[in-house]
Amino acid sequence: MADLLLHLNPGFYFIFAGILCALLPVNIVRKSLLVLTPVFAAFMIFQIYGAQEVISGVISVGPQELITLRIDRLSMVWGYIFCLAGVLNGIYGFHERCRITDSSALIYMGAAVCGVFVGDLLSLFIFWELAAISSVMLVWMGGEGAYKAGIRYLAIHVLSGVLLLAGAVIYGQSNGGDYTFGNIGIDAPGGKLMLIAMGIKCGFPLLHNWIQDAYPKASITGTVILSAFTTKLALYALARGYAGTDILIYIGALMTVFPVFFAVIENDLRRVLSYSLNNQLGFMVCGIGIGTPLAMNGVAGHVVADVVFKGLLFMSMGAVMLRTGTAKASELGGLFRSMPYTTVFCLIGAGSIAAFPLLSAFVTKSMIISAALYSAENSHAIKDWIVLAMLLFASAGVMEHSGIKVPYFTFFAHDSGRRVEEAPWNMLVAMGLASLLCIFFAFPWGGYQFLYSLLPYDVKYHPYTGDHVVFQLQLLFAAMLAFAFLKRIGAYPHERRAEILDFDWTYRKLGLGIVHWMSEMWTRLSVNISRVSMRLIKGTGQKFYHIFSPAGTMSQSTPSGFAAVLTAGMLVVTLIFIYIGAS
Amino acid sequence: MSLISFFPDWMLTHGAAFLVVVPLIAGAIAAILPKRQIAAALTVAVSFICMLTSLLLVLQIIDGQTINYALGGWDAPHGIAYVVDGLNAPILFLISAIGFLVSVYGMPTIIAEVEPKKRAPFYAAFLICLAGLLGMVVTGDAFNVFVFLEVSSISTYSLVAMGASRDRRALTAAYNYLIMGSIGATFFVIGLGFLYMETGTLNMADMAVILREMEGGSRVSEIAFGFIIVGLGLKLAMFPLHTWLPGAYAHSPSMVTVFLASTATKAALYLLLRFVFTIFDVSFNYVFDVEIYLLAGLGMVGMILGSLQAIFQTDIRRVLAYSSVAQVGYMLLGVGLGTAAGLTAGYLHLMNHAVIKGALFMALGAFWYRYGITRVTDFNGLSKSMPWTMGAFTLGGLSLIGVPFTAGFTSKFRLVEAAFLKGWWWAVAIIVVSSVLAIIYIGRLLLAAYFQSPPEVNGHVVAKNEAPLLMLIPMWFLVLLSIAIGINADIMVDLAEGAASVLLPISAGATP
Amino acid sequence: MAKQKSKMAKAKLSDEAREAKERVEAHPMAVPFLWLGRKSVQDNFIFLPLIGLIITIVLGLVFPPEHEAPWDFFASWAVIGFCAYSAVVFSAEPLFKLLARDENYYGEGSDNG
Amino acid sequence: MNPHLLLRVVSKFLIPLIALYAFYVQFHGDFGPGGGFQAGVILAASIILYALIFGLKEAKRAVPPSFVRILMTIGVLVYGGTGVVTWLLGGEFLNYGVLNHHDPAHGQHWGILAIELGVLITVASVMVAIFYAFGSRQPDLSDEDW
Repeated sequence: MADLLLHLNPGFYFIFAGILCALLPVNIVRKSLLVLTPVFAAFMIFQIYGAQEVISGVISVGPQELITLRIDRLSMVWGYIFCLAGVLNGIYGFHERCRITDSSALIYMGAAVCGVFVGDLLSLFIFWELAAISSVMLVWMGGEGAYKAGIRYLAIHVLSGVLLLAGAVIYGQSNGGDYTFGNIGIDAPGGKLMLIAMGIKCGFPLLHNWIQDAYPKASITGTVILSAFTTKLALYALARGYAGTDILIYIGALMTVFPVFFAVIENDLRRVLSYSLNNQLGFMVCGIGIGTPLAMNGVAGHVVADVVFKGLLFMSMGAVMLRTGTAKASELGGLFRSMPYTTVFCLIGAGSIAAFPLLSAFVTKSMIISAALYSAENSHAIKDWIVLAMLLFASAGVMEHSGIKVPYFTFFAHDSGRRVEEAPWNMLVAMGLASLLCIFFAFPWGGYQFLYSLLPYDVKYHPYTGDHVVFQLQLLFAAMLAFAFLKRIGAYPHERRAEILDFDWTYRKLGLGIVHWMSEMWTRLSVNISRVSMRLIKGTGQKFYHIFSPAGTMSQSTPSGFAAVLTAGMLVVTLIFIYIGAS
Repeated sequence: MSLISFFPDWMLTHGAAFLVVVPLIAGAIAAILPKRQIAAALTVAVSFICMLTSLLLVLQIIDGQTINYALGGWDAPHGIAYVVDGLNAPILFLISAIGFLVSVYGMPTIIAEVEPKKRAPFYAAFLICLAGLLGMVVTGDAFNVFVFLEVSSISTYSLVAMGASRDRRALTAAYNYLIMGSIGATFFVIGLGFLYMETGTLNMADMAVILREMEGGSRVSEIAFGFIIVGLGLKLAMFPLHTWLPGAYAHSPSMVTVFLASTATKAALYLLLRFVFTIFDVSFNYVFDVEIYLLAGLGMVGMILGSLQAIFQTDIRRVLAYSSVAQVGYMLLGVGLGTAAGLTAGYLHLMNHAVIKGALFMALGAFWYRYGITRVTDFNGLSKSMPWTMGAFTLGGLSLIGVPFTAGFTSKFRLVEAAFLKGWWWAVAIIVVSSVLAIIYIGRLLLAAYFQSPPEVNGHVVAKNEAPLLMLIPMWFLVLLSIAIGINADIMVDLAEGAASVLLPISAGATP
Repeated sequence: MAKQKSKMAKAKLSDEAREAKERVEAHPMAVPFLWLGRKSVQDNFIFLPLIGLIITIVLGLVFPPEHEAPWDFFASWAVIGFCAYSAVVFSAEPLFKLLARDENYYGEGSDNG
Repeated sequence: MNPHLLLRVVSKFLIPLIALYAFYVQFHGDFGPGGGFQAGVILAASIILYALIFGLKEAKRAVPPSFVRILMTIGVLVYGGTGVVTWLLGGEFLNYGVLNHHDPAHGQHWGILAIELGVLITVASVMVAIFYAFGSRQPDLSDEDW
């Protein structure tokens, strides 16, 4: 039995628990499942994974072998952080009484964990789609506006899954039926399709809109849960399959930059955080593109840090939303008076994402930037320096939208006059834990060393060198100074309510418009066609009816005489066949 | 086999003859029994005994054995031999098991559908029909086949005609059936005559050997083959020769409809297999030609046209009757494929279809029994007035369509697979189209039953009135069986593969 | 001069009055930090990053960068930070004009108020 | 004055002879041409002749339809019963050889006689039954018209 458990993908525990939750009417049991399952799964990962890569749980489906369990140093990091996020989310959602959220959240987490731990592309596809389908429930729990966003979300993710499957099949077939998920590379057959599939889930530029569309519309806990898994699963897939693919460097760099501009004008703070999420993903995609051990370590480490601090930020915004009912910057302000703990946690999160020394991103993001710097130093190519510059620009940008804008407009700024209660205890506990982790991961005496020991490659890197600390602080202080200065001279724009157009305009407005236009045209056209076509359809139907209906030619109770003749005819036909066959 | 040890030794040696003789004698006795109840009890008992006996036969042949029983102690080729092998044993079991279920099912319906005076003769005819069907499957003598074919057919004509007290049209249907059936039997016997002329023997195994020695024989055996194919085609309702079937199914008593739909055409199909593959051989050019073009082609035409006709019917029994024509098409396609996979699929579909159609017609009989429903429009709200029966009908209907986890799916899927293996893509397309048509004609009924409200009589919604337990139990047994096959078809597949291996022994070589 | 002083006093008074009012409403843990809401504090916040910046620029001379980018000089990161930040903020206005639409633009209603 | 007097007298004389001949054909069946089927038809012919001459009513009184129906069954039972007896004696179905355990040839004789008797009974009664069935229909023409 115990042996069996060692061959079981830990993600299945989540899925089992999720199915159980769907049936369980007892809230407290569901909540404990939500918290305990990740703990247990993490324990099982610890049990299964020694030091060597573990491959087991092979299931044969027809001619195909599905590897349902493969843990190595890369996937282990994702597995642990997903479990950790699961625990935090479980605590965070403790106050909520919603069976659908609980079960779909568990299944969704399970799909993500399974997806990370499977060893072949077909299984990956299964959990890829399962994650999409289960998570759309979380979007839909967000209420009215969420339905259509959920549909779009689902459509895009299913499309991603289909692309993945198509690519996987092409890839597997060209490999002689070997679907093992290893390094694929963009030049492999089907490689581009799969890259696009992962790109969709990762939020590549122009493919990113689902994040900003769906996440802000999901329920409060839903957003927090969503932020941790989907994109990280895609990152894992990229890291596994496309490490060192050059184009990812530029895509990643672009991804870090463009969300900054959207974030600054966006009013809905959860949307701001979604753009910020996109921007962080850019750093990691860029790191995967660089692909050196240091960069990959940076990616893995930054995934860990990002899940925690981005979760923390979403949590704090969720708490605000729970109490005030809105997450719009224009409606908020001065909340530090009512929610001091949340304020502190949010500030820690903001500091982490902005990479202040002693906070988590400082020790992880810097690995990616350093890797970019080293590769630029090695190649001396202009484009590599441009990439580095973009990353630095984006670091300042992060400071703008997540480091300053989110906490400032929520908790300080102009007092909105809202006096609300502090967040519920469970949210505070979850945020507190996340904050502690943010600090712990960057703790110079044992903290970051622990984090680094989990990372997939053995590379020595010291984040706390004097120059690093100093120049990072320089950057951040300069950014803060610019903020204060601009605020002072009144150049800093006011928050206004608006819908900001993004690339999704093409399908939400342009595409829809084209469809409307075409359907309009079609209606007009069909008015003219309809008479002809109706006559045609009616005619055909009637003809069928005449032939086949009970009174029709085919079904009239055939007179025996005719049937006898028919039989004779049949005999003739048969004999002709026989004659032809025999001669 | 531990199950065999439950049977007396005597049964092991005489089972093959016992299977035919018992219902025959019992039929004769039933004819003069004064009371319906006794006749009914006798029928149930006899069909149960037959079921056990045929089960025994199946158990005996399951490891590839063949049972030869020399009737009267005269050995084959001179005497009549009863031969049980992998091909006919499952059919024997199918016929006798359906016979048993139907006789249980019939206990209430007969009271409603047959005049009191005719009930005992009805049971007699039923038992003789059972004996005829069993005999025609079990016998290894070609002329004996004809005899039993006539025994079963003549009793069937009278069984159909006994629906007259329910619906006078049963008489014309029976008459039509009589004419057509006689033509079929005549064609068959003419073919046998030619074959006897060519080979000088009536024993099937002997014929097969002689025909192979002659490498297919002369024009005489070719003509014999043509007559036999057409004669059997008529009996099994091959597409253009199916005209007798809808009438016979639609107007006979429910019990007879169920029995006919599940067994009669299946026995004829068995004979077709026997003649095409073992007596003749697909290595003969003319046989191959007929098999691959005529049987498969007509099968596919039947699949489409039969389904189309089913869609436009207003009488529910006719819907299912035309669907049977279509389903026979599937089996013929399997036969026409001629590969081991195709034959396995066709044979599997034969058995599955018997189960499915049996369940469906049982449900229709129950609808008639309670509400006198014969028309599609009367289905409105049946799910509320007869939930259990409608449930059975629904599951059966899904199985007929071929929804996964039902018997219909397993056999259709195998058929598709076999067609793929052979490279007949268009056949796959036709299977799919036919299945879509099946969705339409079954879906039409289900929609009415589930989404319309029950009709009102005098301002009151008709009361819920479930079918009696004696009808529900056999019905649900078949339905659950079909689901069970859908979930795990191993036993059925084993049997079907056994049958296919009888038809295509490795030594004879598979068809190209 | 006096007028200005009285204005300042008035502002201070209103700050105090407001804080007194807030003290009743605010979360107990927030009470010691209510001064953060004062206008003077917010106005003078600018000195905090300024001082920090000066210190780090000085420290930057002590700890020279180990890996230099081609554009590096002694306060380059500060310049990058300041310029990048300002660029982002200044781009907001034209971008907003370009991209902002009514909240009901997609016809799906404004979510969560 | 009965118009069919002559017929009646002659047939009264002939009918027993016909019946007797039927049994001759039956028992001679295993030596010469003949057997149960022919014998049954001849026997039935005698009854049918009786019915033709003396009317269906009379014939039905002499040979009641219910009796005919039972005879049909009895014939089949005699046939089948022989087979069952051979079963019980340990042979195959209808293997008459076992009927006499001294000499199988004797057994064959007995068996075939029993079988033929069953056939005779069934065929004769079925013939009569068919005749009754057709004869019982209301005639379209009255007796005077033909």
